[in-house]
Amino acid sequence: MFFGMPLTGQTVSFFLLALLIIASGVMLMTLTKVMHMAVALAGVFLGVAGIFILLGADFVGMAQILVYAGAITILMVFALMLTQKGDDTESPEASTGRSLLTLLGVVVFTGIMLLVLRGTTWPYSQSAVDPYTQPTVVLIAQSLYHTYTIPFELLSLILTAALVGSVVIARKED
Amino acid sequence: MALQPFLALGAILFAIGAYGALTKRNLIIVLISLEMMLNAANINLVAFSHFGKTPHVAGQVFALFIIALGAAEVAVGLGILLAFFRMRNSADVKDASAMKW
Amino acid sequence: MTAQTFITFTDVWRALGPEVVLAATAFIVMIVEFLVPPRTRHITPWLSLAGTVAAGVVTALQLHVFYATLQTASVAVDDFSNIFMLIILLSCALIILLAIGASRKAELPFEYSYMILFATVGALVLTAANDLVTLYVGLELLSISSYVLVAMHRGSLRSAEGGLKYLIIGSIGSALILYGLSFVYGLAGTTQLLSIASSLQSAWVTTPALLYVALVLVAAGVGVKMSVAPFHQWTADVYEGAPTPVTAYLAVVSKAAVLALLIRVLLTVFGQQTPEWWPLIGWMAAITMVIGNVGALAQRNVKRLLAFSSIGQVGYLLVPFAAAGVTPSASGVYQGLSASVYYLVAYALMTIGGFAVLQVVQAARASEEIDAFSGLYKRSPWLAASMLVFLLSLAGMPLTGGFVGKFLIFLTAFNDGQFWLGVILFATSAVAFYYYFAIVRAMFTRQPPDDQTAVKATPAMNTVIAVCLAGTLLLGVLPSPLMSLLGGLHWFS
Amino acid sequence: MTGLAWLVPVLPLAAYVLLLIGGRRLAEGAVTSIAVLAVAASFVISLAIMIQVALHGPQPAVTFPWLVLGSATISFGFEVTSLNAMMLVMVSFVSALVLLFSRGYMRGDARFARFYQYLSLFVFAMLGLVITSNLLEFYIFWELVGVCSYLLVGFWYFKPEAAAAAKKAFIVTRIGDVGLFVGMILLYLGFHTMNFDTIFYGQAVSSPYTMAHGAPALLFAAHALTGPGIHALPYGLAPAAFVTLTALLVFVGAVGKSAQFPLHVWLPDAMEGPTPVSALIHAATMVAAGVYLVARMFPLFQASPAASDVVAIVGGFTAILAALIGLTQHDIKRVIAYSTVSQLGYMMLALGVGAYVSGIFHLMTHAFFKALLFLTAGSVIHAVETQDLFEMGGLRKLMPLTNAAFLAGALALSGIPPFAGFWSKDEILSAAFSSGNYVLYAVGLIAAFCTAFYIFRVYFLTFGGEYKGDRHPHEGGLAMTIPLTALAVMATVAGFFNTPWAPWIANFLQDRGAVGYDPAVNWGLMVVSAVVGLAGIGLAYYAYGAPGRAQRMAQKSGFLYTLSFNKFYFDELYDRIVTRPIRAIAEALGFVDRWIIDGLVRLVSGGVYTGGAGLRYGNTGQIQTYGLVTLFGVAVLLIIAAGIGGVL
Repeated sequence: MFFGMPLTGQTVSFFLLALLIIASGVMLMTLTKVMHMAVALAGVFLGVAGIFILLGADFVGMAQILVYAGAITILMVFALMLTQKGDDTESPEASTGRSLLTLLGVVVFTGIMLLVLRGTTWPYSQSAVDPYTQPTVVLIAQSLYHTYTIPFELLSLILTAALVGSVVIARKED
Repeated sequence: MALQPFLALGAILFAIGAYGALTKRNLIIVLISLEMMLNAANINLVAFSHFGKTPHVAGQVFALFIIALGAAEVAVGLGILLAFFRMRNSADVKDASAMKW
Repeated sequence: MTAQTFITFTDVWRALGPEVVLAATAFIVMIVEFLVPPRTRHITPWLSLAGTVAAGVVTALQLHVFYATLQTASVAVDDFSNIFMLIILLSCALIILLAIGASRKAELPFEYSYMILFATVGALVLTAANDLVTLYVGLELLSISSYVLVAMHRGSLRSAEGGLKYLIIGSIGSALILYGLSFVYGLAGTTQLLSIASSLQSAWVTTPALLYVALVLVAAGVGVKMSVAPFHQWTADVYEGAPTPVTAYLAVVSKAAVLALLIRVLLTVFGQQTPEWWPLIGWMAAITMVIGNVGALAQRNVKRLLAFSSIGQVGYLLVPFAAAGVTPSASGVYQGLSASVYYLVAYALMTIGGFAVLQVVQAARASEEIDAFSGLYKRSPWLAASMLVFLLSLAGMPLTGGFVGKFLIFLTAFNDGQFWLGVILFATSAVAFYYYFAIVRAMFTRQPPDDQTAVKATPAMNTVIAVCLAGTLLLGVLPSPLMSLLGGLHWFS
Repeated sequence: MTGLAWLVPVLPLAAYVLLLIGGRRLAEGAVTSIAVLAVAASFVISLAIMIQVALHGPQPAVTFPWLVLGSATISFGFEVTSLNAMMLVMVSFVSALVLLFSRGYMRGDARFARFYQYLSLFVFAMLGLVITSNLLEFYIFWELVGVCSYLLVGFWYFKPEAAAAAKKAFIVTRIGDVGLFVGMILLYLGFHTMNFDTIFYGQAVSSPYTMAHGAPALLFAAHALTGPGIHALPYGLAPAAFVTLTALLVFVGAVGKSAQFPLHVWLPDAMEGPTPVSALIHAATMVAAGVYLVARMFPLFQASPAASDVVAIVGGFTAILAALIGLTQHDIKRVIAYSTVSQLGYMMLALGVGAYVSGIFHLMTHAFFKALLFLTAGSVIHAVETQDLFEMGGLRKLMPLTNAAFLAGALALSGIPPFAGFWSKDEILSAAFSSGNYVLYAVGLIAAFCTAFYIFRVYFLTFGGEYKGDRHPHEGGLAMTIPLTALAVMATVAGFFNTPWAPWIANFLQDRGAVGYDPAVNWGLMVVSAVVGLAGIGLAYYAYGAPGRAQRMAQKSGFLYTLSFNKFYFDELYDRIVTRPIRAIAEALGFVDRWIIDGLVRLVSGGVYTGGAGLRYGNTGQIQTYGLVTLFGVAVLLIIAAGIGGVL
């Protein structure tokens, strides 16, 4: 038993992944060198992808790796390097007073969330069996073209707007 | 495995993201922190999709939508950031304070 | 798995006619904008305007015609969404006309003519969404397009800074909403709002705390989006940085859409458990009214002043809703909705009108300070008189739409026993006179600057101002047409 | 004729529109003609209406639906009762004269047409307020009157004091409006209607009636407390508590508009406006609107003895307070302004003790003689170009007509028979006495004494002695003297409209039955009132009548010591026992009024403004600080949520 849970491969991998996510997240908050931050960033996103896969959402996990761990991380690293002025080190940090205040707020937030989560009794079947009858890709595809057609179409509008918008804003004066 | 650990992880990640968004001075890190908050919500969604009352793929689809939306948000964010950087020659949140009072 | 019923175009059209029209227009405008030579680009906003008007006509046609809530389309076509859509489309049309009238390409490049349509599609979806995913996607469509719109003034540091601030705080708001919605989804096991309402009934007994947490997270996120105190601080900065037509858009369309979202989500998802948490909304409304109106007192920049004033107005809009929930009854809620919507229409007209005058003055004097209005009465009596009416309406003077709206809200608050909200409303609008007077005094009693030439507005701008003026006065003098329209709506069924 | 009653307010409105469109291009004479003719026409129609009401009784309200709210309908319209028929005549009469007077007073002002434009709008609003049949409509006109007052008081906006006074007048009266508005909404929620007659009778009355119809107070009390039309009262209030609460809230509105304690602070400051404005809105019309409101809602107050007592006490206190403050003012207009506050207190006192007719009668006579006093003061100011009493003097010979007019007004104000003020003030005092409110009677009597003193102090300082200035004062033109003459005549004879042996106004107002409390004639009290007034005048004459007296006495006392001793001694004694304490009290009150009550107003507004500045500088421009505030907001909400949810 581990934290009241049976010590299975799933549990172990969850804790490893959680450790990875939290450690990378904390590192991201404290590191200052660009390359280190890039690694930490990838760590967070990959860890989340791992969690997805652990939860049986293999397609979402893959998408997470592709979009976040791949595209967005690279984009961010580029942006970091692009906006860097000369040296490799990061700009100075926020004032400690505000950081502490923020920390306080965040701790209160997390504390209450955890308390509430712990105090909640979950009425659901905590089945270990794989709940999905078909491969998730199939299920996702079906609901995308059935239940979620409208938001799916709307998403195309968002992507267009974002694409055109960022070009409009970022391009040089004409 | 139970549901709570995943939700707890989500809460912690959300908090880390919030902390980063509110304290980091580099605008890019702030953007990344915002994405981490979205990721935290995604963990919740996928966990509920797995452990939910009636396990259903809806949560995963929702998460997919969020991933796409996150990418769009990052694109716009970087676009505005670039415009800002070009004029102000800085990517520091502190420098985005021409308008106040 | 049973046979899938795929959604047909008829379904989509019946459910999303206005959105389809608007989105199609957006793409057409975008292509036209790409293809035509720069000299003829000025026609693109007119195309957008035509599309908005067409969408408005489509919406008006489906008023009172109730299509069963379309499960497959995950939207609800009811009069609640219709009336909000009409307000949004009307405001959007006026704002496009305002942007045309401003005719300062440097401040707002022609790309706005389709960005604003994208944003408006999102706003429309928000009012009708009946599914968490649709709802959130609609919200993001509105938000992301708005970020772009705010930052659109190329070469302006303030605009870029405003865009950045809006993006950061707006994303925090979105994340809060999403995080809250994820719990709603988890507890209900579905994303359909109506199914959620039924499946949450037991959850209120077993897991109330988590539901309250979810509610609070959603409310806080919505609070950020429509600048409810204490989540309002970004408002003045962003409004100041954005090009004036975009500011008007944020102040009117964004708020209307998010208000619709708030009302629908609260009523359908959390409506089971009203009395316990409803006072919270009342408190937020009260704080918002006070902070918005008091905060405006010390402002010298008219745009920031109007930003704070719009925060206060959001408080007013929330009052009937906050009051109606205390004694939940269908008729009470509908009465509250009528009051809110009436005030929203008046608010849209007077705010857009006010920003239109501001835009003209700003263009003439290259300043947004109150001093820029000095002697406006001498330089343009028409503009000064219109601005006077808009300000009096915002402050709630009789014979303007603002008064009737406030009166209805006041009545609702008292009717539902929330007299303290009514009293705060009245007291804060008394404070509001103070700062609106500053502008009025500048316009009528200060000497104009050396430059005595008349301030000229373009015909489009004059049209916007005239429409807003006529509407504001009409709502104040003859309230019965709109009231009987609202009284005849089948809000949710 | 009553069918044409809507014309009464509409004619000034038409004049406003005409002046708005063409005012700038018209000559001063044309502008004056338009405005004066319109209001004069209103006056003629009002007079015809009043005669018709006197002959055939009041007419039912003419209404049309304005706003449908669920099952209830708010309708707008107008009606003619004997009360508002009288008010129409009074308002249009005084307005026409003031408009005419302004022709001379405002001659050559750069914004002459604008002035007439505002005045016409004001007259429209005031007449509309009087004629309306509906509480909401009443409130709308009430606010419109306030806006016009803002415009008119601040007419010379380039004077900073005028701009400040205009703002202050507007904001302070708005504080009162909160009460009126809340009371109005409560009444609506209780009775599901805004129509006066429906509120008071439970249903629209189809037959001609007036508020003065068959003991309406009792009817209303029966209706409000037990009537079948009654709905569940808001907040589960008991009927009696509901009536008292709404009556008090309505009274708060009247307190603001009629400058009663403690919201009287705006009226003296409002004297920064042009003098005709003071004559019109701060004597005859706008400030009277509060009294009119209480009179219009009289059944409501009659149904609540507690609210009536409050009205009487506030009125009495205001009367004495303002009269005492008036004793020491140096500015001629401020004296008259405090006098107005004090006289309005009398009217409230009358309505509070139930003397409906006396209150309205005093409202009418006061309108005449106070407008007269303001206009003569305007004439004086116009002539000597100062408002300081101690820089005037000797105008009796230089401006004989103004002198006579002022004397008529002063005698009327002091309550000297047979001038108008005597009859109405005496009625109020005897009502207070015979209704058993002896304290209020005494207060009223002392205030009457002070009134006579301070107004004759003004008279002697202004018109007596020698002129101290270096200008050449002379009478204004015909436009100024005609109104003065007309008002002087009214101030002299208006009292005979309601003498004990010929109570025409009482009969007119109560032609369908008694309303309120009508005191019996008490000749003894009449004599007392007259004597007190004469005593006040005598004291004023003693103190200010002959300026060189003190020096002369000092000279004489050197060789006629014994002869002058007694007199001198008496002088000292008198000074110590009477004059100095009163003066000290008056100055202390003036100090309290100016610094403490006014200071409170300023403190509140300053506090709010500081809050605004604080909020402004709280916006640091740092988006992360905003985010931090948001985070704390979320945290607090979360704690609340967890608390309701039972986890914490």
